Amino acid sequence: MSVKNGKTTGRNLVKKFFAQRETSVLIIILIAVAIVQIIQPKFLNVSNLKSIALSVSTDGLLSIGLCLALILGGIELSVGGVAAMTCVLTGYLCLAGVNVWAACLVSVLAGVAVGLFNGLMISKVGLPPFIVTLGMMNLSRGVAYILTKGSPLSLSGYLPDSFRFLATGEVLGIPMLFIIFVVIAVVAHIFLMKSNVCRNIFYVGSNEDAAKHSAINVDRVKIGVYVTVSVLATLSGILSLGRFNVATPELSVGAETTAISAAVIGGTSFTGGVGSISGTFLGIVLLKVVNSALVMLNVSVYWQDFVQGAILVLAVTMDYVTHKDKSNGGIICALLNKVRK
Amino acid sequence: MSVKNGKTTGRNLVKKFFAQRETSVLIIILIAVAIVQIIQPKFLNVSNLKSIALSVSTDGLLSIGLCLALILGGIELSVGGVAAMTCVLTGYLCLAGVNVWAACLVSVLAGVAVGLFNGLMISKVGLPPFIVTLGMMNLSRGVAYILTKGSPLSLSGYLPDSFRFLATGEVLGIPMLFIIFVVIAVVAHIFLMKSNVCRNIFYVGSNEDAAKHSAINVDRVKIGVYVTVSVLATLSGILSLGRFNVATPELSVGAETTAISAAVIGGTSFTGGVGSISGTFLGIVLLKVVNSALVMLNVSVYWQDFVQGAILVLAVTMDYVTHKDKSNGGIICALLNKVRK
Amino acid sequence: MNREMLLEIKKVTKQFPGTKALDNVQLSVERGEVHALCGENGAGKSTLMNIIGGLYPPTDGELFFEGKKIAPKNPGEAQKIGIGFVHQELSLCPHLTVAENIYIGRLPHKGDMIDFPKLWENADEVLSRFGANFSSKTKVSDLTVSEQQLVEIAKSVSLDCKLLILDEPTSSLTDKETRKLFEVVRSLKQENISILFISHRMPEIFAICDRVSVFKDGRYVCTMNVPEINADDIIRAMVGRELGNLYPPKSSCIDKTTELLKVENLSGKIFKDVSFELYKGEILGFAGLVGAGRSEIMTALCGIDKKTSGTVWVNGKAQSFKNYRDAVDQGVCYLTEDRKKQGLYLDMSIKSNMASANLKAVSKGIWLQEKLEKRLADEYVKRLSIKVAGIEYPISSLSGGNQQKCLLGKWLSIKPKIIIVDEPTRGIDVGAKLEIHNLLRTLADEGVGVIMISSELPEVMGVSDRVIVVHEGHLSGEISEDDMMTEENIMRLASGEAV
Amino acid sequence: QGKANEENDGEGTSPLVGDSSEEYYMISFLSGIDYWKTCYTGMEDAAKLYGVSAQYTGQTDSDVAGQVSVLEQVIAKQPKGIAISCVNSTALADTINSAIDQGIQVVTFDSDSPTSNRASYLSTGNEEAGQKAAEYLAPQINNKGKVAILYTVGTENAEARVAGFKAWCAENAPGIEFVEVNDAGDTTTATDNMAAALQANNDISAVFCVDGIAGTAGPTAVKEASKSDLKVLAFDVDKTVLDMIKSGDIDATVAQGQYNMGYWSMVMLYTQAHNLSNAALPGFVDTGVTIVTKDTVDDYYVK
Ligand SMILES: Nc1ncnc2c1ncn2[C@@H]1O[C@H](COP(=O)(O)OP(=O)(O)OP(=O)(O)O)[C@@H](O)[C@H]1O
Ligand SMILES: Nc1ncnc2c1ncn2[C@@H]1O[C@H](COP(=O)(O)OP(=O)(O)OP(=O)(O)O)[C@@H](O)[C@H]1O
Ligand SMILES: O[C@@H]1[C@@H](O)[C@@H](O)CO[C@H]1O
Ligand SMILES: [Mg+2]
Ligand SMILES: [Mg+2]
Repeated sequence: MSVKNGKTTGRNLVKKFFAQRETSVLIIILIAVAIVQIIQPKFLNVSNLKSIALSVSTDGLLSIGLCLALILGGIELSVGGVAAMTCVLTGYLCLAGVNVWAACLVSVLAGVAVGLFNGLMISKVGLPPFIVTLGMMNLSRGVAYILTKGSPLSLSGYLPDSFRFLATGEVLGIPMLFIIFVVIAVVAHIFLMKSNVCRNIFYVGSNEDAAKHSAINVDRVKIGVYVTVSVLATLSGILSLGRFNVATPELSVGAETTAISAAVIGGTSFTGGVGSISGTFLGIVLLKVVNSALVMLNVSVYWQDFVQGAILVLAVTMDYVTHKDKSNGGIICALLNKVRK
Repeated sequence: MSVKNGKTTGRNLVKKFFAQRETSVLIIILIAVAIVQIIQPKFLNVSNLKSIALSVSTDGLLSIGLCLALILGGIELSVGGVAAMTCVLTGYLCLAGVNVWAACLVSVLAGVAVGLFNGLMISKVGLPPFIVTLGMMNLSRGVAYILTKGSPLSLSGYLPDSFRFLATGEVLGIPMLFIIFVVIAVVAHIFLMKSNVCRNIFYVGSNEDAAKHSAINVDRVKIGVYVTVSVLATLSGILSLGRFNVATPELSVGAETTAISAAVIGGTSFTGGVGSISGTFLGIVLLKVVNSALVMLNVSVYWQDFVQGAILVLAVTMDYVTHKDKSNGGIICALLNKVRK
Repeated sequence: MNREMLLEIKKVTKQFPGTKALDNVQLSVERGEVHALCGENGAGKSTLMNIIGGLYPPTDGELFFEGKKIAPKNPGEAQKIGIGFVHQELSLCPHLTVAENIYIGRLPHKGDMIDFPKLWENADEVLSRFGANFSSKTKVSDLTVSEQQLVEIAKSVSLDCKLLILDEPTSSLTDKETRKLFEVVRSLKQENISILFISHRMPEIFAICDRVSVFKDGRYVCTMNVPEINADDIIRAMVGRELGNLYPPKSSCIDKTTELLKVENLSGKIFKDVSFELYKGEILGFAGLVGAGRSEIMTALCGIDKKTSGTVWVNGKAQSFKNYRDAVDQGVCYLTEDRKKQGLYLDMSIKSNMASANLKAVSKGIWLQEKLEKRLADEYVKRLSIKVAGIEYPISSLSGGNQQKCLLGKWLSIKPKIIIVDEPTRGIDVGAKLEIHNLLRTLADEGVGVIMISSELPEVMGVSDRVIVVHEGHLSGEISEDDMMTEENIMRLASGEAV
Repeated sequence: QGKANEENDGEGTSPLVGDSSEEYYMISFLSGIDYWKTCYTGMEDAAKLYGVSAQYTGQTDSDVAGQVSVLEQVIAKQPKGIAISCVNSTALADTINSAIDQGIQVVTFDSDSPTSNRASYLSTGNEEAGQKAAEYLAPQINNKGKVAILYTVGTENAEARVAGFKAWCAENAPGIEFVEVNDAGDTTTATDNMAAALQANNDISAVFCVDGIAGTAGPTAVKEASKSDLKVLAFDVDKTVLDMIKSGDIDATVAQGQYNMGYWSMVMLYTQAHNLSNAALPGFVDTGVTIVTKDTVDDYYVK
């Protein structure tokens, strides 16, 4: 009852805290890290943390995008392809002698165009997002292949340090790439939670008709989201270029599934209307920690797919089970309640 | 009016015919074939038709599965993985000296187990199908890697002709594999359209709550569907073993997207409650015709992804646009009406 | 006309595929009046409102608002002009808070950011007008149907519009909440706001409306000044004939010796120790405030939801239904109160909807028989005189009332031994209502056990031979004697007091 | 066989002058990648000599069923000959044989189908290539320590190389241990995994990047872990790899005789199609492997 009346007693704060999806993911992460650390003491050393931070960053940008798309009640499968396309496009232009920043601008415009296409097809024509973005997944990666004629384009010597610094530099020992990602994530989080415009994403995702009936320009919201997602993917592509110094069409193959998993593990719902960047952030961290752990623990390469699948199902199951009874704070509160009785 | 009174005047039959989603896909196929044939006269020769028939068959089985899953309002991403897993499992057992038919039986049981797992997770635990089957996609392919240690298992000499005949034989010049697929498709179509058990799939897909309130055992329906899908995938895996005489963990990588595209091109809806095997059949045919055309027309390999993406979006768009106004028979009837005025 | 016209509708026609929903209708609403709209199910009321509200354009005709010609292309435009709309079907965002729903599309904000304190404050203020007992921070999905309806209304009231359209707002409200609503309506009227009020409940019209316009089969019939007329006048205009008395006669043949149904100490998620029996030939009414737990009792009884304990006897045989199918096979069925969410397969045909609980009856072996399915649908469309363009059409194309009749037909088709109907006439017109009541009576006379949940007191009293009242999950009393069956007594029990 | 010749030199021209309507196909898998271009150049050049036309096709992924249909579709066009690199050593046998039954000449290059009746296999077998790699790398690390092997798990050609590499070491440098790392077909993941492997085993003294993706990911991971003292051996001569050899991020790479594969495939196919040799052709042609280092790298840029 007290929750329902919005009163926040101390008891409630605890409850609220544990009721947060974020919390249960965080706990899962901590448990995971603890276990790995015990078996493999090198896990928590600075340089490994750095490498995890790096691996979180580019896929993290895609995950933020998918979080938005899912909250909207849609989905975006072309993020990996768009990342590859823009990575290649930027590299291609640089090799053609275009100034790197100009090249980035062009790529961003290309990203916007892709987003517009997806958005229009989904909102105006009314095609299912899954199909539109599936098609775009091939289209965009196709462009990457066409531009490279298959051979990854080597950019050694073509990219100014100022540009490469964004992807390879460090500030106070923290990788630039990670800093960029975190900044974007935080900004996105604030806007998603607090801004007027972004609230419409939740409205549309929760009940499109209601949104229509309430003078919300549903089409504009959709287009806006899909453009944002593409731009995030573009960013990820451009930064990867800086990181690898190579424009490869094989970039981010299958990244969309990682991104979706991250968002969903973070509590973003498939039916739309629910989700958070903070959760997604933790989601991608969890996935990358697991990834790194598998290698650090010398799990046979042949077992890695299997274990990853198991972890995914496990994490989501735990999360769902603990939140089945919405009224309480999941498993932790269930325990608390037990204790009190 | 006449439609509404259920009378079927000649005019109406035309309308009905063109109102069928199948029809518009069929037309698209015919147009495509015509164009290709003009440019490349060898396209319609027997051996190419055979090769198209073969490539339709194994993916076709997966497409039927996805059609069912989508009508149910779910999705199944693990079909490719399950095909690989069962293909490898069967091969593995044969090499271990198990009788091939016994091995098939074991694989089918494995398939059933996978289906049960997916079904239970989705119905009883209530996880989103996308995530469960995504996890299963890794799990099943993982098993394939574990069993093969990565390198495909060659079965030359181990598989009896009786078995290989199913996948490589011909009857009256028609590939056995294709015959098997068509038979299964026809049976599935009849059951889906005419059996009361399968009607429940539509009810659940259309409104799960209502189904529950119509005394339909929703969970059983779901589990039933996911088991069926896995078994179809298993069949596809076993037949591939017979066809290639090798058990490779790389089998049907990314096949789920092909299967989904086929179902959706065939008019199966993402929101559930709508779809047909006949449409799906035409959907997979269209996709494979396009594939074959790309090779027959010497389309540069670098363009293939791009063209495929374009075709997918194009086909679905055409289909949706022509059916926007459900009451009439799509674009063709629109024209007919024009003519009369 | 001495008073100023706010809205004028001239020669409006709306053609749907297969149906002419509106045929050259007119309507004029004065400033500051409460104008009732009456008509049978499918008369075209909602359609007209949807046109005014900008959901879809008329096929033909003109709208004038404050003398200016308008053609709202979408709800947004309608709102800007000053038209607020509470839809017949709930349209809220379940995942969001009450406040966010009330201010959907127009959240108070500082710069780009939402001003949450202001949001909560404003929302709570609006809610307080309805004496709502839940906070504006509550997630809508945690509210009951009726609480959600309140939110829906609060949403439009807060629009500070010039014309407020209420399409059957009371159908899922209890009397208490309805009275609150009426207070609000009156105060809005004081602020010189006009209200278009659609309801199938005659008393409500006489309670708050100044004028009433009647529609029939998509045509405008007439407009009357409420003070000058009585219910029969309206009904005559609606149905084109006298209805006589509004409720069927009570049963003469209750057989207290045969218990069709016996329930003992049934307990579940939100109710406990419920015991009662249902006799041959009677209609047993269940009254109570919304949220009392009546539906849950019944759904648990039928095995739709889990019961924690208790026994159920059908025709003297102890039954433990493992799932709903078991119950239905024993001839026990439950007609849901939530038509849209739990009743209808909106995108499927009328005939498929009707067969959905009874596929065996339309199949040979495992094979569905097109013919049987058609025949079944046709039979009940005729028997319940359901207004359909054709049984092949999607059920979404039917008016609310006709959809409800389809659901009733769906359950009658299983030839039930015991039928439990939850708010069976919610949103149904007087004519159809009477038909349904008569139907329930005939069923009872034929020996079918009938249990009716209703939040509409006149209905419970009018139809039931015996009324059981539920209060917060337990039975707070039972009334069988006619002279005891008064609104006061029922309300007292419903709010937990003794009679 | 003499008859065959008459048919060909109708105008009394040499049997070595073919007809431009004669089509010869090169089929590969993962056809998007750089590698095949050089193979195809070889084939084209030979085709020019004979005045016949060469075509290149394939599929962008490494799906078995996919390559089988591509082969079938090429057969449907009834070309004179086909040179194919087989994504799987067993799966294509039947289709290859059916092509031969229809009178189409078939040779395999790069990746073989040993159980088929193909006229010849032109390549460094992937296994042998792996051994050559080991033969170069082992001494560089004094035949001991850990070697990380980065490759796409499950792709047959890569697996074969890894097998060859290990086999050689087991034989000649038993002191060497292996850490297998999956590059999962994606540059980013490959880098992540390689990075983690370097963290877990700071005693890794060399990295063997077995395929194209690894060629980019491996060096990047090594750089990001700033372990410049590691030996990095790549595979194939993609321009990116060559550049990194120049820049020192990669120490050496294994160059296969791609041009030879294409060139001699064409020669064989033509010879067979025109019955120019009554002696059976060699069933296996070693197209050679060389190790490319900073000193030789310049010769390998495509001019
Ligand atoms: N979207 C639609 N497509 C086709 N027919 C429709 C549609 N909406 C309404 N109709 C038809 O128009 C007629 C009027 O429907 P409407 O909902 O306006 O009736 P109503 O007066 O609101 O009835 P109720 O009192 O039951 O709500 C009905 O015959 C209905 O079947
Ligand atoms: N599925 C459910 N899960 C949890 N609580 C529920 C559920 N359905 C209803 N409730 C709650 O149980 C209480 C009883 O609801 P219910 O609908 O049974 O009331 P009722 O007496 O049937 O009134 P009416 O049916 O007239 O609306 C309400 O507080 C409602 O919010
Ligand atoms: O190096 C290999 C080639 O030998 C060929 O197998 C295709 O894939 C490349 O990575
Ligand atoms: Mg209505
Ligand atoms: Mg209820």
